Amino acid sequence: MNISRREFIKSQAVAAAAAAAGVTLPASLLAETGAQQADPGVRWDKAPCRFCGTGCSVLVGVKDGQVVASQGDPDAPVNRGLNCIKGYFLPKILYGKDRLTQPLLRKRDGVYAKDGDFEAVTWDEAFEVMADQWKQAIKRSMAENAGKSVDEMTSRVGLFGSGQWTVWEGYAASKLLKGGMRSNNLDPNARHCMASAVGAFIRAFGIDEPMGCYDDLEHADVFVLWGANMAEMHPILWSRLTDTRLSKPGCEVHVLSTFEHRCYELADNPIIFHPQTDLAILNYIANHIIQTKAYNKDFIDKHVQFESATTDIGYGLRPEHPLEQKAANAGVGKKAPSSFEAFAEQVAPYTLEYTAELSGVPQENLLRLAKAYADPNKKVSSFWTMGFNQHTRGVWVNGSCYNVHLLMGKISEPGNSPFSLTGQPSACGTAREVGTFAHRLPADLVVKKPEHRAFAEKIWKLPDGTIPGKVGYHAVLMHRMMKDGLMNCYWQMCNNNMQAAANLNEESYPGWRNPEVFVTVSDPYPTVSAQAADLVLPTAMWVEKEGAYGNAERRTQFWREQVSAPGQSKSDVWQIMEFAKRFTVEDVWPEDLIAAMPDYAGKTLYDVLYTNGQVDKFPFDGKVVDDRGNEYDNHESADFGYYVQKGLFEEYRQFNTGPDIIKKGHEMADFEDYHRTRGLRWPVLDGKETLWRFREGYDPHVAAYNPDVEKGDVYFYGNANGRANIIFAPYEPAAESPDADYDLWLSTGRVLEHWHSGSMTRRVPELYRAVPDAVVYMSKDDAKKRRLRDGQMAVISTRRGEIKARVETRGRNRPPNGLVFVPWFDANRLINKLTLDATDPLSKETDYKKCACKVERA
Amino acid sequence: MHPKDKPASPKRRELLSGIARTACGVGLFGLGLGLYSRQASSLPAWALRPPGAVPEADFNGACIRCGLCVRDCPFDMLHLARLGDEIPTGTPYFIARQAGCEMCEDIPCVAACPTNALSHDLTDIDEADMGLAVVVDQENCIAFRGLRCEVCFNICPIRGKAITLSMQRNERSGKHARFIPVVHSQACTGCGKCEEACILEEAAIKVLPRHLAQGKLGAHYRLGWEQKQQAGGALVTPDAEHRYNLPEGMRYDHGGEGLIEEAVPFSDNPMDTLNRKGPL
Amino acid sequence: MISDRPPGKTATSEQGWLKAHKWLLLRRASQVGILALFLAGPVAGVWIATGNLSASMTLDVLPLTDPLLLAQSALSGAWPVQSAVIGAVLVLVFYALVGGRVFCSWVCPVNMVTDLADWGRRRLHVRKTTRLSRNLRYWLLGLVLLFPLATGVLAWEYVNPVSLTHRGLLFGGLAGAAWALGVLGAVFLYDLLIARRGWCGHLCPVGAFYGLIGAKAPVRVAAAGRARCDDCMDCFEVCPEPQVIKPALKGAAQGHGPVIRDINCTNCGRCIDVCSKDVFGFGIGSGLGSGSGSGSGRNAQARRTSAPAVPIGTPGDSPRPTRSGPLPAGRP
Amino acid sequence: MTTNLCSCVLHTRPGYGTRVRGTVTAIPGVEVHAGADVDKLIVTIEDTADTQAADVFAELSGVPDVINTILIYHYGGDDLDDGFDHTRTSAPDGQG
Repeated sequence: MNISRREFIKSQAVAAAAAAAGVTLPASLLAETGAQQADPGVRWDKAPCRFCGTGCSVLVGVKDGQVVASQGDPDAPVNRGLNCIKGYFLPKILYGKDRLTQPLLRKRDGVYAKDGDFEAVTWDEAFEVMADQWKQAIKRSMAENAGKSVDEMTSRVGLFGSGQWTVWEGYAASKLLKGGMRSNNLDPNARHCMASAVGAFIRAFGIDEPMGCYDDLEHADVFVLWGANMAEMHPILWSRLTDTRLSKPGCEVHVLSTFEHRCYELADNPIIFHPQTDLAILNYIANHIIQTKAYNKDFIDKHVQFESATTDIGYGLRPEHPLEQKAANAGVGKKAPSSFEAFAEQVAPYTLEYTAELSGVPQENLLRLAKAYADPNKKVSSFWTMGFNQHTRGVWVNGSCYNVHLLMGKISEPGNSPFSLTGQPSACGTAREVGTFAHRLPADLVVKKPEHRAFAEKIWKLPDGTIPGKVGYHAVLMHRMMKDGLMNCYWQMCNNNMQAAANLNEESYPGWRNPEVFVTVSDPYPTVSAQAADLVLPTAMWVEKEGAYGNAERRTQFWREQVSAPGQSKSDVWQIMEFAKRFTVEDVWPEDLIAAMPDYAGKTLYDVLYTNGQVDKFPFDGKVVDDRGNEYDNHESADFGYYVQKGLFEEYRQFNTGPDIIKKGHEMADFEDYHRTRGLRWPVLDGKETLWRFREGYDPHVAAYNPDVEKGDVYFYGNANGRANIIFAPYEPAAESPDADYDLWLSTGRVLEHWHSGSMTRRVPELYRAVPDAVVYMSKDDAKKRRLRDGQMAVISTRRGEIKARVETRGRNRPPNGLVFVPWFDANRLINKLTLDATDPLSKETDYKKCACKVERA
Repeated sequence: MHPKDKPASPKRRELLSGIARTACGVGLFGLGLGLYSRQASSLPAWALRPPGAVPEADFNGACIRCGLCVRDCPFDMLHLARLGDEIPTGTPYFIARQAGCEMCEDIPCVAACPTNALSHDLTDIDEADMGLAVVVDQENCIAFRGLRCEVCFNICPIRGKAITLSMQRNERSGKHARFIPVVHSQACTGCGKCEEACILEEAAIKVLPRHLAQGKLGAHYRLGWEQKQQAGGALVTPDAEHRYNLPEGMRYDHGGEGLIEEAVPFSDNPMDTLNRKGPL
Repeated sequence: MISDRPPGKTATSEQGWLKAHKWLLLRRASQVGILALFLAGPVAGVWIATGNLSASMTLDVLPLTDPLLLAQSALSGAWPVQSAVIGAVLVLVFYALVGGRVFCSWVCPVNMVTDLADWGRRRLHVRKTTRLSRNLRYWLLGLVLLFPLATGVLAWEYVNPVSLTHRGLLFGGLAGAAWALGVLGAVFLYDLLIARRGWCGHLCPVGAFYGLIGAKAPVRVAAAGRARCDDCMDCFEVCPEPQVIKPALKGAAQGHGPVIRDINCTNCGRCIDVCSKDVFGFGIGSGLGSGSGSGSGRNAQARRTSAPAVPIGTPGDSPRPTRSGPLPAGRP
Repeated sequence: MTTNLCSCVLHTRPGYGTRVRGTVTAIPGVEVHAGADVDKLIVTIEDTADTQAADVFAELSGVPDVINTILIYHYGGDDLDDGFDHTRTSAPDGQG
């Protein structure tokens, strides 16, 4: 929005005269004079927000190599210029006083020592020591794998990635680990966050990610929040939901949670249920729909098939744990074919009376909720986040919600949407889509299927059989393996697992500090994880690199490098690719594999994986130029000599876009298109975004798969038969419930002001002042019973550890009697010392919402 | 000098004049002290008294400047004014922006006060009146602009009563709501947590002494609807039933809705529809 | 004659330095100790006595309140709290027994400064002094009490160097300590350059108040050995209220007893220290009912002889302090 | 070539702000930006092909109902329409 020099001078002249005369200028003139005077010399460019999965766009103002200003992007469809309190402070996250600026290695007497103190080292030394450790571990793996089939291979090295990685960071990592190092031990922190949602998507629809989009927020008549505190966790989406509630006649909001939170301010039907009974409530709703014959028979006949989940599947704990021993089918995810009649019978026990009794919810509230779903004239959107996902039956409960929507046919159209929201800015775009899970390859392919591996090997130009077929260690298992000495090298990037992973005292910390294990942490700040690491690598963050995020509505958004990272900090993609230079194929591959592609002999993994004629295809001439002529640095491309991000993205596109791809439905646009737009929602076909998937008219794939489809009808093309699965799953109790010794439920979560583990937001002084410490939210009765008052220090303990926090009975969260809530952001109060590492046996996602604790006066 | 003329001896005279001089001096000193103390007794608007503080006019007499309230505050947010501060020296105060009152249920500062300068009649901290929060700047408060902040609401210890959120449509964005903080003077204790937490560079919500923060309705005027609610019914005889001349299909609501078109515009007789007057 | 020889030199040379400074040292220990008790909290986090000399709480059980301040507060219309009244009564009883102005010489931090100023006067041979009435303090005391009654404001507390200093040290951090030093400096310069013993001996209404409390205190200094007096004048030289000594020391002829009965004797014991002839000593006199030193008799007008004091710290005894270290009932 | 650009405040007779605005707007190179409602016009004057800003400024005090003119801001420099902006091809007036 430049104006000419004449206009600029004139506006200054006018402002001066107006000031002298004391005359108020019209708003339009004021804007012109004001804006130009306020930010002269500031270069503005767009970027998605660094925090949650909403994917707000911001404009970043750069001057003299510093981000000096920011604003909500008024042209972004998601947020229309708005931000939440975290987005308001985005520039400040780059400039915390304790940014790491050089690699730090634990040393004693000048050499690496596990029990040494951190000392500054060069990148060269850092990678030398690290590569040495990795080579030793890989050598052991190769010896162990000798003679094994590709489906039995294991590895002693692993990488723990992130839903905050950029798309290409995740892709480059996936390629290095799975294609280069032949290790499927790559898992993102999205395992703690979205894995249950992924599992349910795949089980029900055969393809990941929501069918709807944020426009459902304007089209729905009824909103149901299942274990999602949108008011704080997705602030801008909540303001959209609220606006619809305020402006649309008849709109109603149902809120379900195990404690009262900010969303209840808007709730027409507030429901507090006993932990874990959401499973029963959903089955009750299905039962109600069937009993009242409200179900959409036509839809069910045409688009749905029934299945039944294996039950009594345990809690994802170590196999020797009594709960696993007791479980009849620990970890079994098999589904049995079923029918509508069988399903009706299965949900029949979930009567209103039984469910109300079990869940502690008054019957009238349950009935009102069921009626809202069953009303054929009301469009219902269900939203959920960690309440569903961090659940020992997370896949089931996600699926049971789809069951309800599918019974009514309320899916894949504006306003009718079961919608799984994400916590991280790129949980979808990176963690899920580029294959950073232990079982996945890019674009929904999986390592278990030989044809998927072969497809990936073809694109990556690797010998047949390079990618191992055995699922790698997931996030929780990695810690167990490290503790047991079976995984020896661990690299954590772009997250803070020492603060995140449950049961720190018994699993994570002993694992990381096991003398047989070498832990590398790449982070911009000295997090708890960095403290527990052996090597800390300083990392470029957010707009210090060119990046791409994919938000919860399948919107992929790009940004350019705006400023340089401080000191010697390097982006994760640089670190991954540079580290690959340290390995020759001989270091990591057995001879027979090299023999399949003798050209690769003697080459480094960097040569094989990144200068393969695809990633290095696009030249880089020293700068990135936007359509307004502004110039930007790109440090990675400058260092490697080609346009790294574009090369990686375009190679990744071979997985999801093109005539011969295995799984259609993930198509993406050209690299450059994303730099020109405020994000595009995939699948992008012929340059057009897809708003609602699986419905003819909105989604071109439907007609491509099923040419006979009726106008406006659906086709679930993720599954071969075009049908979505209704999978019955019963209520099963939580892994650990309150008892005589530990008499309270402990639930954990987040607050509006802090995101991720607080590693960035707590370094913003204003946010820190607003919410400095985690407190324990509890009911007045529970506090009184324990002779606790507001503001007093209390000890919260479980069988695994204890922390101290101040008591809060008047705060934003109001737990019912018998439950306490502790937020998660406070590095001084590591709530993950307390939480149980029980996971959903199917998704392997930890249940951070339920374990037994007690609270006493400190 | 005519000593003999005077009845008093020179010694006595000296004594008397000495007393007079002393009285004069002390009087002047008293005057100075009085003037100084008046000036020194004024409390700036940014300094707030601890909970239970008696009105400022009485406080400067009642408080003996012992600092026990300061010492007994578990959160160390009270200060004792120093010589040279703008606050009456030695008296306790806090600055909301630096650290607000945590509103302990047992009110230790009041319990510590030896003189009722912090009135021991205050037993419920929610009844404290340290000031009144006011959203002083609606232009810069980002909640008014539609950003999702609400820190003041979130931190308010009198949750949902002292500060509520008024949800309004954001006409500019067209699809978002604004969550606007509204302070309620009956419930606000002036603890200052909102001002402390406000994330702006200068707080947009500030706690002010009540006399600065509040307007006052003319003594003669009552808000009719509130009086009616309090009284549980109309103060005078309720309105008699009204009847109106209306065309068919129209209704008139006396209570406020005014003219209402009936939901069913069709008569059973098609001729009625065909011959209906008025615009289509 | 007096000016050329520092007072107490003879006592020092004849009886040793320690003995010639015994009471001085004990007093300083008491003053510093009490201050340390209060400072231990804010400085070291050891909370023994909280609050300040205006009102304090020791070990969470012992309330002590300045009766003068409480009186001012009450006169302004504030109703004191029970604990404060108990604290004030404790203070009143204590000083009524040990001598009101014991507060001045054993507790008040300003005393150290005014003593220093007096020492400076002697060292620098500052002889000039403004003549003030020693009764001025009673006028001021009246004024101090009148203010809250008339205006509802504790006006005195805006300028009271005693509490300003103490508060500054305890509550002000470094800046407060600097202010305290400033206030003390002003008092110091006033005493040094303008009026000898100007503050404590003439003006301070706090001292005046405590003097009145202890009018009939049994603990007294007595010139029991006045017969031995060699007229060296050292006691007069060091005494902050020298007018109190004369009747007891030299008044035998007029029928005065040897006990110093003047209400303004601060029981500092400095006369005992500096006397090489062991004329003075502490004693418990039957001051009650003697009628001397009451109300009007401020200026050493002990008219009646009373029973000789029982010496408790008589010369020759090993130093046996009446209190060890900081006063346990340490008037805050 | 040098270009001049001035801004000034025109005080008009009470109530004549709007009328004067009409009069002076007609003068080439003169723009009125605000202030008609309070009888204090915020005016900019630019050189045109035929007139110099200074002359126009002098002329303004002669306009009927103008009480006073005060010069507030003057810019005199080169190339007002060059080198600042790459995206806009035409300046609002082609008279630079």
